[in-house]
Amino acid sequence: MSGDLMAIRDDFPILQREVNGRSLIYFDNAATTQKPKVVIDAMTDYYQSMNANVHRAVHTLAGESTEAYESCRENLRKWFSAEKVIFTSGTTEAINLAAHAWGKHNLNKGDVVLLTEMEHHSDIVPWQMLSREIGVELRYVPVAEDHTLDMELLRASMEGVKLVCFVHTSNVLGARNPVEEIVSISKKHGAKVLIDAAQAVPHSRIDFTSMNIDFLACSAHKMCGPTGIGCLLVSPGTFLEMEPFMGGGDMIETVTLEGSTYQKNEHKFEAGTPKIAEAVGWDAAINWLSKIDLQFEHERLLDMARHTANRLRAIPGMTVFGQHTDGDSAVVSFIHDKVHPEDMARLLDARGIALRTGHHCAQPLMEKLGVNGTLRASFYLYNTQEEVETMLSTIESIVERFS
Amino acid sequence: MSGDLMAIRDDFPILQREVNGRSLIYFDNAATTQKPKVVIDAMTDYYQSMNANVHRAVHTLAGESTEAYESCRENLRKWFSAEKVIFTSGTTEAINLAAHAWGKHNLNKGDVVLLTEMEHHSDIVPWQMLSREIGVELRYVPVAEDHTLDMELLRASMEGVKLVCFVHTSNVLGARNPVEEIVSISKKHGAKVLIDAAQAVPHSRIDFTSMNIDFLACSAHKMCGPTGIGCLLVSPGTFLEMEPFMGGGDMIETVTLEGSTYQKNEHKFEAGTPKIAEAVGWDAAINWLSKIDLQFEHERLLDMARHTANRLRAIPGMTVFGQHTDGDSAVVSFIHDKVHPEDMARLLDARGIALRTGHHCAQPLMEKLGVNGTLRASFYLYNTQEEVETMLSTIESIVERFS
Amino acid sequence: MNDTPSLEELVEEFSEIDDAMERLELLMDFADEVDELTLDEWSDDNLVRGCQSQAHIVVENREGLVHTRAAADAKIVQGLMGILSVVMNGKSPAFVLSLTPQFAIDMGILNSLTPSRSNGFRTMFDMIQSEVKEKF
Amino acid sequence: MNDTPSLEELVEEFSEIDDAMERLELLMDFADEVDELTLDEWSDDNLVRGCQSQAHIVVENREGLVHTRAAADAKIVQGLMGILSVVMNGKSPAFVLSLTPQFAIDMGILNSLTPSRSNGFRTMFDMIQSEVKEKF
Ligand SMILES: Cc1ncc(COP(=O)(O)O)c(C=O)c1O
Ligand SMILES: Cc1ncc(COP(=O)(O)O)c(C=O)c1O
Repeated sequence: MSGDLMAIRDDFPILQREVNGRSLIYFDNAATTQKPKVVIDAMTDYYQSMNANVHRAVHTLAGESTEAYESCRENLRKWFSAEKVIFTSGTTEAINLAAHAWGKHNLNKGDVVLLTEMEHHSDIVPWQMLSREIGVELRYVPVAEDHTLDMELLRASMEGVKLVCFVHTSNVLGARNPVEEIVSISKKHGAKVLIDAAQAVPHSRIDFTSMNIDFLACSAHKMCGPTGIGCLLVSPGTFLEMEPFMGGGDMIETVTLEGSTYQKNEHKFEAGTPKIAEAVGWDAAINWLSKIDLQFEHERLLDMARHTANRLRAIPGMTVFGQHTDGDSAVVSFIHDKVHPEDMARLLDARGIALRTGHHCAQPLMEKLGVNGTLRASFYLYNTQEEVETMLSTIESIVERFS
Repeated sequence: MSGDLMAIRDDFPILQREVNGRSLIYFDNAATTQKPKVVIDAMTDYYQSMNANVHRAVHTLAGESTEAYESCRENLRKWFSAEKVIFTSGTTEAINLAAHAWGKHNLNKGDVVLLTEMEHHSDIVPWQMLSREIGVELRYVPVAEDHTLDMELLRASMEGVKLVCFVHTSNVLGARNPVEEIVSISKKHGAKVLIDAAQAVPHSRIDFTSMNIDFLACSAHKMCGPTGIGCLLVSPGTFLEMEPFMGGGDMIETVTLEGSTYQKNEHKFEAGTPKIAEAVGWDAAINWLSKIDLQFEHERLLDMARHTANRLRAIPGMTVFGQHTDGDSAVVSFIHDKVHPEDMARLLDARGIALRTGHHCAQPLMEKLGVNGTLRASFYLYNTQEEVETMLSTIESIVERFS
Repeated sequence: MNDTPSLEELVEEFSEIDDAMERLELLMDFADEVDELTLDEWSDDNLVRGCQSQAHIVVENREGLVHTRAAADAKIVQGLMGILSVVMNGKSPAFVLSLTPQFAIDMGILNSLTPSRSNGFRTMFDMIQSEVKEKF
Repeated sequence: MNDTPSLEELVEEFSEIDDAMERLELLMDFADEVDELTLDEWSDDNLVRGCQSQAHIVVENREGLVHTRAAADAKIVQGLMGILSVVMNGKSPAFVLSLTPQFAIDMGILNSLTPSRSNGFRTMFDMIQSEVKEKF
């Protein structure tokens, strides 16, 4: 293990944890990542030394809290090169916000929203609900035999499309979609673009402005930040087309019994007491991530994923999904024809190894892959080659023994 | 200071904090309360030892996290005697959830939603938005001369009312409304009832089931819990009338390209990765509160509020709002005719004393009171008589000096 | 029926095993104890809802005594059903209703009883008890 | 104009005061330095948006030099305006545009520059600079 990796691991208190008598091997990073100590400490410190409600008060704690909360936004603006950063409770709420605040007011019956078969439920269900409400048509770009998006069919599906929503990087396959190409096709047809970047942001720097898209959704908890917070990035032009989603304190300018006027900035979409401690934690996570060579780590982790995929493919009865080509994220989904994923996951857990099983909130993709669910190992910054070897040999012996 | 009070104070790390060279005197509790160490520690411990995404995995950390998350719900069920506890990001989202998930699907054009002039913006704006969307009529019960709800006019306003939404305890006046009477009038007219209990839950045990209402909204951060979480309590019958609000992971049963089916329990309304650490913190807050004699503390704090109101009223040029009758919460709003609230608040802050100024997200009430804003001192469990005396003598000397 | 181990004996047998994987192996052995539903008996009616794996369970009243039949695609889940079968089959409704699911924790085979999509045990257990209440 | 203190002198004067309340008192004294807008000059156009208190500010081009006129209902806010008046009035646009709002922190009269509903200083400051850009 390199010194850098040891230093990274030292930052994560949970790695000291034992599960069933073994050191925890945490390979469920696509579900949520662990948190470095600086992130936990930042929140503790917030609660111990400056907790107060933000925005509407002049006392010192309120000033400091407001500063801390807004400095996370400032940090995210820089990190993502984005002008408008609306805080939400996560990717899911961010996409729902886009559907309600923009979709409902700017799309009409018959307009097409283009999705893909590779989407997470969070990028399907909000649009199905919008479709039922205002009659937009949903169209899905199929996943091809090789588990990538069928770009020919995408190109052929653009008629009437007003909004294209797709996942930057699949949480099941690890596949990074041809983002630039899809954006350019969409823009050529005058469609807006929303990108679900939940799985992309932990692994690479995203430059929102230069992507030339309209919305980007992500969650803090998948990039070393706390639960309960995420954001929707919005292009300045599209921002002006959005109507309020939820109503309440902090999002208004004035309220009378007859009606209300709203804030003009991001607060317009952040009703109620915001996620203050969460913003403080996310801010610290961004600062921590900014010291990591993400490009280097991305390649290291992708190599681990390729190695894992190869070794698994060598096991009789094993099917491995995904291509693990350059740019893909370090996620390996697999299934054995004799050992049920749930049994495999429980047996691995008996050795302290955490993998996820199930449909990974991507049932349409599961259907396409012809399975009910998969096992999924997803790697992150603190994972080591040794941990991977332990998992692989444990899987090999489980298959040998129980199939 | 009694031993009990000293023990309570010892539980709150932030009370060690100095502001402008003085010990912090925190009287902004109606905006948000401080957090006992056990709450902060519970979240730290969660992140350091069991952080994982909940519900859909069989590994140990996921099991423990799920257990921790759901045990908060179980705890809230008991604490509030409620069967259905839907997690939200706070009171504001809870009311928006009620408006979207129930109001939009069960109210029709012309149906009346009855509100009061005493409402927080969070219980006004969502209904104004619903009104614009589906044409329900909003009607407001006026606040009378004595700063209580005009019950005669309330009685006279029930025609066509399908939903009555009101604040249990005002965040500006501290007034506890005649909840039982309003509920009984509403039920007699066949109207559903939603109660904004943001300010009530920190000060008293609420028994949801015996209140015979349909919705109750509250926030964790006002009752020693973390930011970013709150809940909507729903009666079992009304729960069945609710349609999903946000779509995404965790709230579905099955997703196909053609449509989706939803969970049947509270998860139906909790799309996306939930507020896991926040639930852990709230759980700890409830456990901490359960050891406090809330009835005793309520009376102690209300006495402090009365004392404050009396002393302030003795200052020439001072107007004090609210009655501070039994059952009211320990909130004192006031304004001086010569010293601007913002100046007063900044001068108090120079002595380490934190009060809030402004409209307190209740502009219609401000209008009724004939002011742009007030200063507000709100007391909580860790506040002492000595702190109150310090504030009062500081206010007296500020008025003397600057008016 | 005499040679079926008691719940206490089962708890002891499991809890004596230190190694978590060995406990799961033993649990999987209990999959064979299930009076198995055939595939064509699997239906929405007897589905254990909220399970990640496919799991089905029915309760029969056999001359006043409880008899469960079940099946699951995951072997560990069927093993849990096997434990329930051994403990409950041929017993009186009163006995079955007196049980709590806590024993799965004591055995060291589950660390949570919260019903959730990853933990159908509690759901199975509750299903059996409510069917017993209905059918007896 | 010669006897107006420089920004550095002001920062020093304030930062030498240990007691926060005394600093605020001194700040309130600066309220008198404002070339005050009369009440009927208060308009939506010159409103400092997002302030908690009522605050208004206009920038005039007086023979190529900056002149601000302002008013606020809160005395501390008008004091902040007074500081800005002393520092900026009669100065060249280039000088005014070269300033940053950091001095309010250095003076110890604000602990945050984040524009928010409780902190109109940053907004006032930005308003002046953008009006200077417009009008000169
Ligand atoms: C009476 C009342 N209702 C609603 C709210 C809104 O609560 P939150 O900001 O936590 O959503 C508050 C708190 O500000 C309140 O005092
Ligand atoms: C691709 C993708 N989109 C959306 C989500 C939803 O994120 P969250 O649950 O944080 O809202 C996830 C994570 O589960 C994801 O992997």
